[in-house]
Amino acid sequence: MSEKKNQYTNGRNAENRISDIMTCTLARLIEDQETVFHGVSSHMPMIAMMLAKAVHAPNMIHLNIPGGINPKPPKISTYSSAGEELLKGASAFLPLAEVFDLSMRGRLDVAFLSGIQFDLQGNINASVIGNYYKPKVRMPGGAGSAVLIPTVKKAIIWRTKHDKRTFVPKVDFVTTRGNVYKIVTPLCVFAYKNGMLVLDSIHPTSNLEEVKENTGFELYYDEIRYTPLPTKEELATLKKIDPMDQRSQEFTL
Amino acid sequence: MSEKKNQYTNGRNAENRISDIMTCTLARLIEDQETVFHGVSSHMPMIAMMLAKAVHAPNMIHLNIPGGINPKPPKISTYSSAGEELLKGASAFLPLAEVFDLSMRGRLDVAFLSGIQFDLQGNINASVIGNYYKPKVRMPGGAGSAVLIPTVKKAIIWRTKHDKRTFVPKVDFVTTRGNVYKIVTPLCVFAYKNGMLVLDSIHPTSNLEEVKENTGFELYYDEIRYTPLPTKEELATLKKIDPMDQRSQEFTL
Amino acid sequence: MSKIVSLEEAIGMISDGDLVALGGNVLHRAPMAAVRELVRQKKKNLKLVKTAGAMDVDMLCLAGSVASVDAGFISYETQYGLAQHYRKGVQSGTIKGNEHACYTVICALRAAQMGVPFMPVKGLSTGDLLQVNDYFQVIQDPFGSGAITIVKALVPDVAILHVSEVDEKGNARINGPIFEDVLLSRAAKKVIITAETIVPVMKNTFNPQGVHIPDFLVSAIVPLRGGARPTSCEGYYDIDHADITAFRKVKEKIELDAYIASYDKKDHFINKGW
Amino acid sequence: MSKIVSLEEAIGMISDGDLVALGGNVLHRAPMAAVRELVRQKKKNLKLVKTAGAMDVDMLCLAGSVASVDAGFISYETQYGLAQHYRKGVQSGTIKGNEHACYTVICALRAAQMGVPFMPVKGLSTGDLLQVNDYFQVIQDPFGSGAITIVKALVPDVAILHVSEVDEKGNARINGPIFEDVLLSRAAKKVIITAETIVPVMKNTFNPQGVHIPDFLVSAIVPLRGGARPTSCEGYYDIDHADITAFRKVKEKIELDAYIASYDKKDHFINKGW
Repeated sequence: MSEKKNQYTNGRNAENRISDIMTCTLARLIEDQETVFHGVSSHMPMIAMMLAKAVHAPNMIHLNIPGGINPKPPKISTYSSAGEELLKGASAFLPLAEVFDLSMRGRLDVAFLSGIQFDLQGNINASVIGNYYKPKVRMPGGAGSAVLIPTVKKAIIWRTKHDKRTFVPKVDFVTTRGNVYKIVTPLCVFAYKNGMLVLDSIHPTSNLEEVKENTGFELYYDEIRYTPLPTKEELATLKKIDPMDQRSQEFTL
Repeated sequence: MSEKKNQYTNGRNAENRISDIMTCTLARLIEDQETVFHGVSSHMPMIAMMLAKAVHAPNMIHLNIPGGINPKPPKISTYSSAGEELLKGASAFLPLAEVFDLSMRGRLDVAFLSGIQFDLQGNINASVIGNYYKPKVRMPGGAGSAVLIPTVKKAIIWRTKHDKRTFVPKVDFVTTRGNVYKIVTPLCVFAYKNGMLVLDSIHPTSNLEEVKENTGFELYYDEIRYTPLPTKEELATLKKIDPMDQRSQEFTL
Repeated sequence: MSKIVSLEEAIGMISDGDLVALGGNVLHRAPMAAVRELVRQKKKNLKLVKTAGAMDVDMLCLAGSVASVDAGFISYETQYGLAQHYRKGVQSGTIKGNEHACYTVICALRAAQMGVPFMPVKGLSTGDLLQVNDYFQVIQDPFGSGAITIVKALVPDVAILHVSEVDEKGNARINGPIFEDVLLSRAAKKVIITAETIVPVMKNTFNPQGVHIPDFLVSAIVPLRGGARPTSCEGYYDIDHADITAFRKVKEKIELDAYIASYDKKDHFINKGW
Repeated sequence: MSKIVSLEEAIGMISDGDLVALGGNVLHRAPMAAVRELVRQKKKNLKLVKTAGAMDVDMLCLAGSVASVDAGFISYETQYGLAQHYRKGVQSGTIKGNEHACYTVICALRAAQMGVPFMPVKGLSTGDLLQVNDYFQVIQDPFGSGAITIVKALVPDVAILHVSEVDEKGNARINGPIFEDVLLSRAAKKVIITAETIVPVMKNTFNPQGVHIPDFLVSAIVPLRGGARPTSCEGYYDIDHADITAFRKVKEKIELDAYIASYDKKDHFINKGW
């Protein structure tokens, strides 16, 4: 994993980096005033939240594991999205347990979550490859997914791999299912409608054929739309917010 | 209620005031290191706890509604045992909800509680006289009694009235029952043994006949014992802790 | 849009029949100005929730605003004695007295905070409260440990809390005892804050844990110096003994109106200079 | 009798087979010195509990000290990657990986805090976790709202927490994020504290709410500057990147012993001058 090249940026315009497209796409899914949560291992959505707040959602409420509401971290940690800097400059305190409570009572608007396998029916696997009791591969676990996806208003999945091992005909294990708002990948955005994943938009850096080739289930869509590219303002803001390019961590590590 | 004289002190040695005997008796039921809670309308046990801490239980842990652990209130409120002074000088914070939790998991040693009717079987009524849905008299309610008495290690009841309307053949309503450690009255101390109230000691200011006359159920006892009178040290400490004699509030109001 | 509104507007958000949770405890930091405004606006059939209430609950009972009271204890403590209007209402059958242990109120509110329909309660294992109240049930632990009591969630439509300080967005801080106020702010669908002091921005960015209620949970903010009077408010004032004594003599609704009128000016004072 | 003991004595209080809860979160304020001592003392069959664990859980898995792990997430986050020893243990069947959502760990600990056998959980309403784990059950709400999932209580025999400051009696304060540490201090039967700084008496009598864990809940106090290293401890140090990288290369138990030996002096340093 750690030696892997970023295959998605190979041969593409350096000005349209996939990590920037993904980050901006995640940011735009946030509306002003919304309560928005990210967890561990979540540099990209964390930076997307900061971007949204800076650009179009100034009253967004940033929630996180340490519990700082709307923190102003002096710098972004290289190794964690659950560290002490997320209390700095915060306006109030709402720790993880209470963020979950908030979602349980229907008042969390957005949660960013991930997974390792997804299927057409909107099943998400973040647990194991193979058998649960004696797995072929034990993954880190779904963290908040299993309780947040059923309760949050907009469950937004990001996944920095898009291949047939990730988008599969049938997940090995259903960590949770349904109520997915969008899935943002290096190639496209899926939406969940009428009980199934449909192609919502294709990134301009990709195309329908590439998405098809890398997806293990049939693609459904009404029309072909393209994901809007990052604006100059967004890219400039990203450089300010995330000068060390932590948003690309999952691609470069 | 507010016009009532203190019948128990009439014609008795002023040096052996009933309120002092009761307060000292309550204090002596506390052992060192114990976690001890009092609630609202509880001046007498609150002062008993302060007395115990000053005299024989320096490491007692004083818990209360506002949540100040081992507070050092600059003065005792005249009108409340749940006020802000119980945070002053406290060593830490454990508010009411967590004191209850503590008892629920079996780690509260002592709770002081009251009631308006008691019967031989250890039933306690703090709720209503008459029918629950349309009572003849609606009392304040048992506050913590119904959950604390079944869970605390030593549930200590104090009641400043001892008459046949208080110690009755059968309570009108069972707010809670059983697991009573002692009941301290102006005349005596009851203990709860083998499912019934037994006479534990008679205050030297009273006698068996007076207790009998004022109790609505048969008295059971092994032998007649007398409650030890307050010591000089206890009385001197009480004067320091409670110079305004708040411990006698229930007798004088 | 600013959340800072007049007391009339804030209390205007409450509907007849609402489940209303009141902050504070007995004679401490009760939201009394808001309670008086509920009386002025002639609210009806309110269902009140509080662990231990006193003058707030008693006054609303006299006003005829109350359908039921879910509480563990309703009284003024020893010095001032029993809550006469509450008692009278329950005894005459016009008010339903839903007796809880204080802790079962807390557990019912925790259930609300957690979005679940009930909460298990260890201690309430015996007695008539289990028999006469439909909000308690005894079930068998599905994991096999035996019988356990559960209490039904209480989800307040609105919590009214009087706090020490609040900023213009609604971040609120309570000096002194918190009582159940923080829990209420999580359990309720709407939170109305009256506050002694309004500050432009809560000055504790160094220590966000000093904010007890984050702004996004707050629906309305009323700047109201003295909003807990005649009950106490730590750091601002102790109880007003004369006023409580005066209220204790009020027996009829018409006298209550006169009593409340004496507060009209104070309760509706809008200090543009906050 | 003083609660201040050496790390050896404190960890000596833990028995093989105990349910052990670890404070902190991922690479933040994990009680690493205590974890290393658990390895030195060759504890066996520990059942670990944590919402999100990383190096602490991984190290104990490599040491062969672990029977099961109840957690929502076990990994080092993105930069350092997956927890290899935990994975290997679960994949080979020597360790039982009890997958929770982080929140179901929290709810199971809340049940412990409240002394009840289970806790209802709103969100966990679908998926295979409900099928494969015997600590979840779906029941019908006795009050009629429909199906609700419950999670079985997790009552740790001991919680090990590394804190910023503690006084000689055990009153403890955590600077920066609290994570689940306060909850763990309530849920567990025993609490072992390691602390950066020991003060004679906690200097915050003005604000008792600044104490996160009251002394009477604490069984043992170990003065241990650097007790969370190589994870971070707010106000004291950030992670030790070189050390974590070194540990990430450790593959076998024998290498682990050498790695741990490099900490022996630091972990067992007793500063009489605290």
